[in-house]
Amino acid sequence: MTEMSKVVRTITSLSFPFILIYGLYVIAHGHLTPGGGFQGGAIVASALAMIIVAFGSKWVLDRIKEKNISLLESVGAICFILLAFFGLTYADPVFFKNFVVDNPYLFGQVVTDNAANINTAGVIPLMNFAVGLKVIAGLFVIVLVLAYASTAMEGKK
Amino acid sequence: MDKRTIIGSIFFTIVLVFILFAMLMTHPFGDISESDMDDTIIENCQEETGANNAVTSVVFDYRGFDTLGEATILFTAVAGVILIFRRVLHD
Amino acid sequence: MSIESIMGDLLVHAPAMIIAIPLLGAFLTPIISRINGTLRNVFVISIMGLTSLFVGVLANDIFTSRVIKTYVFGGSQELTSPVVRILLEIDALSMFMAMIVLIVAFVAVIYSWGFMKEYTGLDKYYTLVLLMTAGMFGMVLTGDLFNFFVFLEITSIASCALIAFWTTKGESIEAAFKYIVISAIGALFVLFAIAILYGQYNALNIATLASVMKYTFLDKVALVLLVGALAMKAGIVPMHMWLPDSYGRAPASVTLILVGATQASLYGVFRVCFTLYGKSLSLTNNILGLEDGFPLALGTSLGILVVLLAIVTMLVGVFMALKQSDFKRLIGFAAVAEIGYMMLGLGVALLSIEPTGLSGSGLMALKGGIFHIFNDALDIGLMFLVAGAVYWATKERSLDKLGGLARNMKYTSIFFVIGLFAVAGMPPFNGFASKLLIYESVFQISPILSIVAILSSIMLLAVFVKVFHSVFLGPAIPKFKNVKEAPISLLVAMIIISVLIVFIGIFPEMFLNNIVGPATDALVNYSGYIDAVVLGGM
Amino acid sequence: MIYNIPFIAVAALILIGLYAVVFKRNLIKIVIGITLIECGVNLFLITLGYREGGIAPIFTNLPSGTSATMALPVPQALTLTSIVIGVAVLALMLALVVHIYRHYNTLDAREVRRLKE
Repeated sequence: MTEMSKVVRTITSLSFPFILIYGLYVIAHGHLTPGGGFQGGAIVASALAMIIVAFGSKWVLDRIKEKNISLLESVGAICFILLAFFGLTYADPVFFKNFVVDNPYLFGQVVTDNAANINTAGVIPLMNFAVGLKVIAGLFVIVLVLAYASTAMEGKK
Repeated sequence: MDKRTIIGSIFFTIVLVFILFAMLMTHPFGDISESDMDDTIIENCQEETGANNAVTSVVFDYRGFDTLGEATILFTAVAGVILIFRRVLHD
Repeated sequence: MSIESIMGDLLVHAPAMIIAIPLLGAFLTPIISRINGTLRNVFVISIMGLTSLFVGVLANDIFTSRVIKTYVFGGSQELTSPVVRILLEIDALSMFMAMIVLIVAFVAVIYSWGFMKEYTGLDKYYTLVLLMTAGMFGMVLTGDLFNFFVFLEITSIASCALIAFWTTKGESIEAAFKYIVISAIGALFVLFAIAILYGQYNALNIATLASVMKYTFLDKVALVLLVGALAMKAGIVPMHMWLPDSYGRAPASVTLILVGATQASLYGVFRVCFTLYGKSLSLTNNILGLEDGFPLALGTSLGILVVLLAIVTMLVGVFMALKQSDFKRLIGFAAVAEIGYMMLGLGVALLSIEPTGLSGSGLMALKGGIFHIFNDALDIGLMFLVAGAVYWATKERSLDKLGGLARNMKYTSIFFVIGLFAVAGMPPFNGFASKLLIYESVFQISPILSIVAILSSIMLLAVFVKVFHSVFLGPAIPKFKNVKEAPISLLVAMIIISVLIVFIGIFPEMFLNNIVGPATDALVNYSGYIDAVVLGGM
Repeated sequence: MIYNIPFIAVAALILIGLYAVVFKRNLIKIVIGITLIECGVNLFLITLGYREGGIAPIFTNLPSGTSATMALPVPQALTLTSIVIGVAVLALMLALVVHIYRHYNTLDAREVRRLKE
């Protein structure tokens, strides 16, 4: 895919940060409002897909290698499964235990008065971040590789 | 009529009958007879997980293992796509 | 911390670790393979070793004490009612399948070391192999229907990508596309059936569903969809065409794991028929009279259908194998025929299921079918490994162009002979024991079917003898004068499987009593499976 | 009867998708058919979770003490999982179709037949 006209590129650059922030907001508030790691990740990935469409996949691949993005995805997946493994190290150990809940530290509070308190839900927000990172990287690399491959193959014909 | 069309027609007709019957016999929309499991989750999710969003508490806590599988599937797809296009990417 | 407490902890968490460790290994592999290729191979083998430690500990416990183990994710281990969390439920059959998966995956990884050396993209290859292993472990160990679906999808996506490994050839891509279409549709029907069950009973746990099953019309629809979709994924006629295609075009090490994945789908069929629907089928089967306007109960008619399809599967597999000229594709059709034997065992068991449970010929058939799952994985697996070794040495897959290889590849041809006799069910090897059980039990239902089964086995022997003659014997072909024996890792992989084949062939009774017997009992005893999870039992 | 429209939509989506998979010759159309079946199954799952007069199962800023009926949360979680699985399958299928087009120069299923019987 070659790059599109200047109008498209400018509007893409303008709207990109807003979509990015909205996606990150959805990821961060996954345990309070509708949304979560997958949904927010998909929003951010769609912003990145917009960049690929506007600037062309070659432009993107020149700046970031698909190997590194897929490494980022591995990191997200490792964070997620390590959070599950950490459940084994606490009292009453179980794989996938929500070990952070009900302690005074980060994300540890338990509220029952329906207030929108972001400092709750234990391991869920952490898992949301891990999954969010994974989904952003995963969908981005899928779109990037498919776009680049179809362009490269057309060139060969 | 080649072989594929004939086998396909038989297969399609069987599935058609099954799905139409299944849809006719399903309970009316919105009228749920059994909801033990979900009611337990709705009642307990705030105390047990601390999350106000019951869906998220199901996704990451009660059925967290499914989510691990789901994340794995995305990982698998990425690995598969890169594997398939490895020659195109590294020319 | 004493040794006992550590062993106790290992045992308690072993079910989760069997799935989690290959997953963690798969996530780590892309990072480790950036450092060094050899380090990556060592890492993957050590992950497999760690997994086999857990499998060994758990299998030892389950086959000696014969209890059903459960593992609840994320909560206290005490079972609540209703069951809201995902749980793994492991009985002897699950453990039996997990052993097959472990053997197949371990051997495949060892085999890959030498076989895949010269290709690129190996980091992703090993990642996908580990993911596929984890997916198969999940399928056989889980006690939750939706979880089963998720792992089914992991297995099929990973295997599809691996089938397409040789992307320079259009045929591999075509085989992979066929495979993904079949498995996507199959998996979606499985999901549809799960949704039907969930909508009625608001439960996803297999034991809970089995205990509250009312066997309404919708349940019957779900049963047919589940059995149909999973049998399609297991490669039964008329949906068998993807199987020789993908078996024939995947790298040999991948084919070995694919055999395991097919068996895992077959395990799903067994589990659905005898555990999820065990109570309903045994209470309604063989009762003459009108049931919902049908003259036969659904279980009986399903049994007849499965027996007929199994016979057709055998015949189609054998006759198609006769006229193949591609080495691996021929073995793929032989694999189709072997699927027929396992399905035959299942069908006979379904026919003879009774309100008092399963006994006599039905039990024997089921035992034979389950035993044959293990034997098929080993026998067909060994044949594919030999075919892979021949391909590695000659880069040639057509039977017409191969010949006289026994001079240069002595060990490989010995392994082929072992596999040949094992697949055909000759006495000193393992295939004989399980096929004999199937023949005997089928004979009591209908002698003709039994004769057809024996005949197709003999024809398999003839097919493979012909292959042996054309590949390994005959005049030396100048092109293959300098062919070398397969490298050490290929030989080690083949030795492991051959030793198992000979061992089981010499001591079938021991294997039957200690491993297959408990597995069959666990499958037939659905109330035990339910009691282990549902409070207050049935 | 108006309430059963979602189920009719489910049946329609699945059958249209199946029709495309079985009878269409174009590989892209087959892929579209599989996606349609998947949409139908997802719709079925999510409709199973609706409860008459229910609200979304989220407690945030719900007035304390109110006991509203809530829709079932589990089907929503299952649908989320199933959607992601669908994306993965779709990505892999499209990647394969791109490759098939490169090797065979066609998208007609009748001509993509180097693997004979």
